[in-house]
Amino acid sequence: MNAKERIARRIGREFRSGHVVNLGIGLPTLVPRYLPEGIDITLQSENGFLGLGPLVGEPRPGVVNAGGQPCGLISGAAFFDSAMSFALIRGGHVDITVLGGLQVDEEGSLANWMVPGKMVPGMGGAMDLVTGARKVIVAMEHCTRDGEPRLVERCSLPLTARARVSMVVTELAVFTISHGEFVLQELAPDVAVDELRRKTQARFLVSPDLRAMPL
Amino acid sequence: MNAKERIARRIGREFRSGHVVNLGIGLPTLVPRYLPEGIDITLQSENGFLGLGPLVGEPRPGVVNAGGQPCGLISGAAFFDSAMSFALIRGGHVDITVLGGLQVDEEGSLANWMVPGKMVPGMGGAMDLVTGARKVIVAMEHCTRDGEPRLVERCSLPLTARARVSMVVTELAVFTISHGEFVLQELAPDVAVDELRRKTQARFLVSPDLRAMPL
Amino acid sequence: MSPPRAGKVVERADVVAHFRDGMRVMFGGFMGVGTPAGLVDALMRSGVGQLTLIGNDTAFPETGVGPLISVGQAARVIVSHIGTNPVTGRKMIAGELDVELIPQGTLAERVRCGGAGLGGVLTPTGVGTVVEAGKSKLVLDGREYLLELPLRADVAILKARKADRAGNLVYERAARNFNPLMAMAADLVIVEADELVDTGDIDPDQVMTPAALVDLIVVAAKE
Amino acid sequence: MSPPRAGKVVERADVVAHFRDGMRVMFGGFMGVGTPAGLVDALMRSGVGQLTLIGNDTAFPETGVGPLISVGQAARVIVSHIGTNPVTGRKMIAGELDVELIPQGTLAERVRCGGAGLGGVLTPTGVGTVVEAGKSKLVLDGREYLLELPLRADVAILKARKADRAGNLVYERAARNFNPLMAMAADLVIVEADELVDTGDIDPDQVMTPAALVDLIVVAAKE
Repeated sequence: MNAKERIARRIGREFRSGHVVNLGIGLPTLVPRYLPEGIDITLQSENGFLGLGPLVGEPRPGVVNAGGQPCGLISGAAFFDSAMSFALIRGGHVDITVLGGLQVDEEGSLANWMVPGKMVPGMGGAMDLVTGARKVIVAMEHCTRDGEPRLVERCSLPLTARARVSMVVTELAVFTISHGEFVLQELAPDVAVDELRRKTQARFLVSPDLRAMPL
Repeated sequence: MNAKERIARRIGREFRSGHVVNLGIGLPTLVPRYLPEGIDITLQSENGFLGLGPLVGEPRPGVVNAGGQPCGLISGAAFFDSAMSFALIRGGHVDITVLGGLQVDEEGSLANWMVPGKMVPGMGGAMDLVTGARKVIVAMEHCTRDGEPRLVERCSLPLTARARVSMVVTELAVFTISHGEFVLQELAPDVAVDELRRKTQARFLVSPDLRAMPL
Repeated sequence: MSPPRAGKVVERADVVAHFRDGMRVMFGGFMGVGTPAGLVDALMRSGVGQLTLIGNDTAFPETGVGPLISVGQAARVIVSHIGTNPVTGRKMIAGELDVELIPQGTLAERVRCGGAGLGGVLTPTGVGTVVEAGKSKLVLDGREYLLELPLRADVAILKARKADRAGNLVYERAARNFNPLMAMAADLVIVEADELVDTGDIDPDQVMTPAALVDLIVVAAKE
Repeated sequence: MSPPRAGKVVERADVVAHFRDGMRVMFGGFMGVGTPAGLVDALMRSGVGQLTLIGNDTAFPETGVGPLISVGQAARVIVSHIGTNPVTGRKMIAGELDVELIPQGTLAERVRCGGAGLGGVLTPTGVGTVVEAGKSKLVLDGREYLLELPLRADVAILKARKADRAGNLVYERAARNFNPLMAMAADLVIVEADELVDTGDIDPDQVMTPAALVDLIVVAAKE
């Protein structure tokens, strides 16, 4: 099981039947593959619908995900305009959003939309999602390709939203954030706390109920 | 021809084909009966649709006007929610609104929604209509039943909106309002200017193009 | 989060357990058209009092939310119009009912803000009138606006023409009015539908309120 | 006011006369889905330049409004995303194109304000980020909000699945997105419809944009 699958599988355990969920592009879109048996969630797509599903058969006109790719619909899907789509997002009608991250800091602030001088794609719907979803889960590999930590004391990259992340899941560990502190909740079986501290620039507390991260 | 019919008939001449029009309760609802030949307007109803028409045949579920009475629909009608209904009204998508009045003053302010201690029905959609419609026409009898003037220097009753009325049509005369002044544009053939001044508390200019009010 | 889909359709008697004294109740409807008569009846049977009713108008003494006012279950109404219900006016004058009047378009925007996570909206409606009282006024581009704040409720009672079992709703003609806005703005959303259909039977383009917003569905009694 | 109904349906070539240098153009669509390709083509044929394009994103170099950017007709874009169109990024860096980035939900609300006669809206989105720059911040109930102002345009180009001759519109699936909002917020509204039907053929409950908002209708070329 690679890092991404490990992360996606762990995040799947956060969902309950009836949850309305918005998944960012990239790693988060893997999550539905690993939902536990019997869990029935509704995926929201910010381009204007509830009930996103996998593509089955031929693409149909206008049935595309927020990446512009053909997708499918579940029974009971509903379409609406962009104002309604973001009213749902900002208004707390999305229970969980799962997004990729570049940096998350001790305050729960997330940077994931631009790297000055390098990548300026625009924030799209990310700022609204992080600001408005009831629970914000960041799904990311623990370090960058160059080995730089992504859990940091204070984000150096431009923020997507301040103090809104409640959980970070990496291939090494699961953290919650509350009151300005990372709390280590789960550790992968193949990782020691000392190793995790070396790979984590942010300070973190270890939960008294520290558990093994299920793989 | 009674006073109300005279007023309604004159107001009908203000409409052009394509106009979107909202008519207040009472006298204004008479206007469509007197539209000149060939003029095709669309009536907006603030309870959520465009394309109000006269009731033809049996009442149908949900097809009611803003007074809650069964009505009809023209071909090409469209329904929407209350936010959209007032987005249309406030956003300048209604070309003309015709409303009854208790008082109109020199500034173009209208009072028509309450009489303290007597009548407190609530403003309903009136404040939005007077604030948002492109042209606000007040249709009212020139004086109250007790002979009190309704065109006044300054409204004594609580305002519906400030400085938004552009035309007042009574059974005696037609006034426009601009830059804080009433201007007499048309006078009914059976009325002298002196008589009109006695029945009008507000000051008014007489247009150099003063015409006879068509009956 | 809504309860699992299978559990949304309930008997009218089952909703009574959700009502409490002092609740803020949003109700769809305009002069009673689009107000769920069966849910108003359930509120009456529940016997809860001191309610704050939020909606367009108080209809007539015997229709819409009128009966709740007539029997004295409401302590307060937040509406745009009370003129068609003389009981509302009488109770207001007698000091038995608190009435807050809001311009209709402003009421719609305030409910929308409450459901859409917005902190408020600037409207020109009410500037220079009694509606200004106690409100912030901003001048933008030389025009004055009032800052109007969000409205939310504990429960919304809605009327739909049709619901599927998941909770997707379709309203009928002018009975739509405030219903879709209130579906966004209450902690608990209860719908009375004239017709219940299977999930998937409503074209996704024709859904007016998506299922995720709806908590409980009651099928209206046949007339 | 719209032109008389009979006159709304025109040939694609006829809309070119409405385009001018320096116009503000709102376009429906999300990654090109819901963008009227024929009206983008008409804008290209018109040869007008220095356009400000307002919409969700700049799609891809060959789709949506991408071609207008590729050939240099746009001086400015106001969008939430440019990441899928490398030409936008290159022109921005070269100083040939001004790019204003707006969070998508804020863009939707600003367009809505522009069409709904609202002076602005308070949103929590963007607080504590670069989006704050130059904006008023208000604190209500202990939470910070940004005051976001209305957006309007000279012309909106929309894509509908179906139009009737009066101008009532129905959009298809996720091609709806910004189209209904922009129909409210521009001085001139031009629609490209896949199918034209007689007035009265669309059920009044299923109309997504009412005819009164639409000025001109062009029927899309068959693929």
